[in-house]
Amino acid sequence: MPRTREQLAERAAKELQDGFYVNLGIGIPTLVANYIPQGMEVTLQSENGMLGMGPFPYEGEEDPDLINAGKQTITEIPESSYFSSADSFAMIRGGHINLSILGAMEVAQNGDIANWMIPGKLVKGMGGAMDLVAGVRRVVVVMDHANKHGQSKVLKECTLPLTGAGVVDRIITDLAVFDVKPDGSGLELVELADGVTLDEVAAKTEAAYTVAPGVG
Amino acid sequence: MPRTREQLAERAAKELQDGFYVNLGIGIPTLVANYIPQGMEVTLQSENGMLGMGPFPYEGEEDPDLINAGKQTITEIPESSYFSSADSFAMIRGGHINLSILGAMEVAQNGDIANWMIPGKLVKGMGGAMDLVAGVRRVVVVMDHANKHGQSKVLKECTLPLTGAGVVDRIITDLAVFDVKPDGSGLELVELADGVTLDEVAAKTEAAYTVAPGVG
Amino acid sequence: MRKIYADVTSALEGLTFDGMTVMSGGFGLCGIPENLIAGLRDSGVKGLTVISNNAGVDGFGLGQLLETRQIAKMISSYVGENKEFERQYLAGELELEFNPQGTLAERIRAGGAGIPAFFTATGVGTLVAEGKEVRAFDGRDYVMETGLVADLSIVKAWKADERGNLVFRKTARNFNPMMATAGKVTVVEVEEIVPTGSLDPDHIHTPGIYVDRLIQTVSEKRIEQRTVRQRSAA
Amino acid sequence: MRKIYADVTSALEGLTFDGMTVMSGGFGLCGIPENLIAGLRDSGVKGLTVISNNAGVDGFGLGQLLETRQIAKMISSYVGENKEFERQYLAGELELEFNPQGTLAERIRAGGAGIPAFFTATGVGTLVAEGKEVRAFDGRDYVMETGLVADLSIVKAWKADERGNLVFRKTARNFNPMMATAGKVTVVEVEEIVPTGSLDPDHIHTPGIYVDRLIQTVSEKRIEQRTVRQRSAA
Repeated sequence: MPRTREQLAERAAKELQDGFYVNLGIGIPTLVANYIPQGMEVTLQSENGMLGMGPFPYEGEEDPDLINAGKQTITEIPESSYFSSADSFAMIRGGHINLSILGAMEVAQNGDIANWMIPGKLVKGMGGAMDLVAGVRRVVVVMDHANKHGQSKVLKECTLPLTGAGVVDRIITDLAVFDVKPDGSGLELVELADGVTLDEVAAKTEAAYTVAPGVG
Repeated sequence: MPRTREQLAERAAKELQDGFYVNLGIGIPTLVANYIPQGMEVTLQSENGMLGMGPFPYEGEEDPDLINAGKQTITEIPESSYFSSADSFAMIRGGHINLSILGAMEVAQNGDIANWMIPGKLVKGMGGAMDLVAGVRRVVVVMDHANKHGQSKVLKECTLPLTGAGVVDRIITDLAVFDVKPDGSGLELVELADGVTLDEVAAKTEAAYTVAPGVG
Repeated sequence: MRKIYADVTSALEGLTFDGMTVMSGGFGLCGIPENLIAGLRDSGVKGLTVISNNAGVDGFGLGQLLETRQIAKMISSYVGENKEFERQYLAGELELEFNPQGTLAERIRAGGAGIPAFFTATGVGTLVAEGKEVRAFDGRDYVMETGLVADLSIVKAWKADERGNLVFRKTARNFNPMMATAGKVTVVEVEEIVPTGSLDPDHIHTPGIYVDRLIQTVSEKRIEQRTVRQRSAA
Repeated sequence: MRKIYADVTSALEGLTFDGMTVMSGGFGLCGIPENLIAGLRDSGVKGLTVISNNAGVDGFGLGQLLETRQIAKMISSYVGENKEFERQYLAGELELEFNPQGTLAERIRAGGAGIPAFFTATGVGTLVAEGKEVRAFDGRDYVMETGLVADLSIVKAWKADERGNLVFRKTARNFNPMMATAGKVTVVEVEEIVPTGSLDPDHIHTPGIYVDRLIQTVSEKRIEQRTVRQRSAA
């Protein structure tokens, strides 16, 4: 069966490693913070200028000077530090963040990603997404396999304007997990969601891909 | 009579203005700090990462973590702040320092300055001098008019490798003060030291210059 | 004390002119110079180019300058939270330049640091790189971006001393320190002005050299997305 | 606690190889990682390219690595205080690249910030610009300089917490924060390791993300130019 939002977040949390510094995008990626394994040291970065991001505050303890990149009120933890936006993106652009988990509208088999703009619709802006996909060492996309019209979001080529070209390392969807092969030869299906078949993925995926040994 | 070192520093201090942020070079320029007029707010920058530099410490109060760009022990004052070398030179390069007073081996009539390298001799490096002459809003050179061989240091063209091209605004020597005309047309003699004649300056200056009205 | 002004009006006096470029600090509504923005509105200055990561919300922050049509152009990374913005933009009344957030931050830092241009991998292969020089270094492509400066920067800090040394608080720091360096004139509003010497010199975020005028103000500090968690049952 | 090592030897273990590039913090003898420099000497690593504003003095700081001929090349802005340096350089045994101090600082900052190149007015029209691209922006000439990274950065801070968040003290900060960002691996020596949570998050100079290994050491902190003033007569 396709993964739920919570299951997607839980699966994405398996990308975390002890000692990692991680930036989580808005939406499902934010939920990944709830699935950090006990005892694993994972430090969350918020691109508006914080390393070591804590959970949401208790009611009445909100601080207007303390928000995350989604403008939500958050809290401080013992290892927290604050810095300017320039220093924050120096950290991102300089390749110091181990992992970025973010959502997408489309991902292509060459690692292109589109998640900021639909021509003809109001464009709100790319925020920090272009910096994150270009700068973070490993970029993992978490998204539904298909859009609301049932069309594959895992494509041969993106149709929307790109956020980054050739930057995605792994795609986690509600149906499957694909790796973007580092040699540029395309996607490899490395995992199926519980109860999902190879045929189902094949039917719902526009992109070409190989299947890793032992999958399916 | 030619100005002494102390008189040169005293004359150079007349370049200071209330509210100025100033970087003083090594040697005679350092002495300028002793001639800041009472009540004038002048903040000294040290390019190794300090704004608001205090005087030398009393004996026994030296702090190895607190030095100026000449590696001398110094002290903190109430308005002091510390920052990294990158931030310090961002301040310099970005044109935020009002005035730099520094020494030179040679200055040319087009504002070129040479003060870091004598070919064939051991070169110690330019330190922050190239950044200062390129970045600070107003560059005033304080130096002897002639070198130890009696040759003019105020030249048609520099003979030594440059520290900066067309960057000097004013030259204060033991004999006279010249402005580098902003239109690039050369030097103007704007002041004579007490007891020094136009003829004496003419005899000891290689550069071409005009004489400002009322001088001599 | 020469940097301290009595109020917003005097702090902005003589600094505004139609068609000027203004940098305005803050991320979302966090750390915005809300009193100085209101002061710009009251000044009546028109045709502004505003460099700010976001555009405020309807009726607050830069939303106030949009309502009065004082802004001709925005340079931002994300502007989603503002209906009046949307209306003006879709009607072609407002020019908009999107920069990736990190590129925007770095362009401002570069402007203040005397760096006219730099290369970044952000945006290569996207619309952002169109019309810009792209060059390879060590086998990877980078796009050249230019430094930004402004006629006026308005900045919000937490505390200042009388010489203009600034300290920011938590994530309200964001774009404020770089903008303080990139304005030809920088005006700062703070919650508290303390005597010079009472801030630790090792902990000053913005040295006073970047601060031309300073006012102490009371801030509403509106919260954009109030998000809380439940207390565990006792 | 994973970042904390017992001593210099273990903190450098596995990180050194002949021909590597090392950044070493400090200005003069102020804020140098003196224990880690001695550790590099003891490691016996050879053919180093060392990026450091200065080259220490005879027998102290980087002077120790010069004595043992472990340095093949220096990238510095000023190296005046070292006779052994002078001898090796004049004998052609040591390669030397001079960078203006601000350009050096910015190249390191750029290297750590993912910026492969930037433009600066510093050095235009001088030997420093020879062989480099010079380009005009707004009518002024600028030279293109490239970012610097190192295989290893050794850094001296004042305090660290157990997660590697760093605080520097006074002018001992200098090149250390940028170098911490530009090393593939960064090893830091501090005077005191404090419990995580005891440093004010608003006042951390270098976030722990830049710190791979951490040791607590005792520093001699030698003074290069002891300069004092007279007390007024009582």
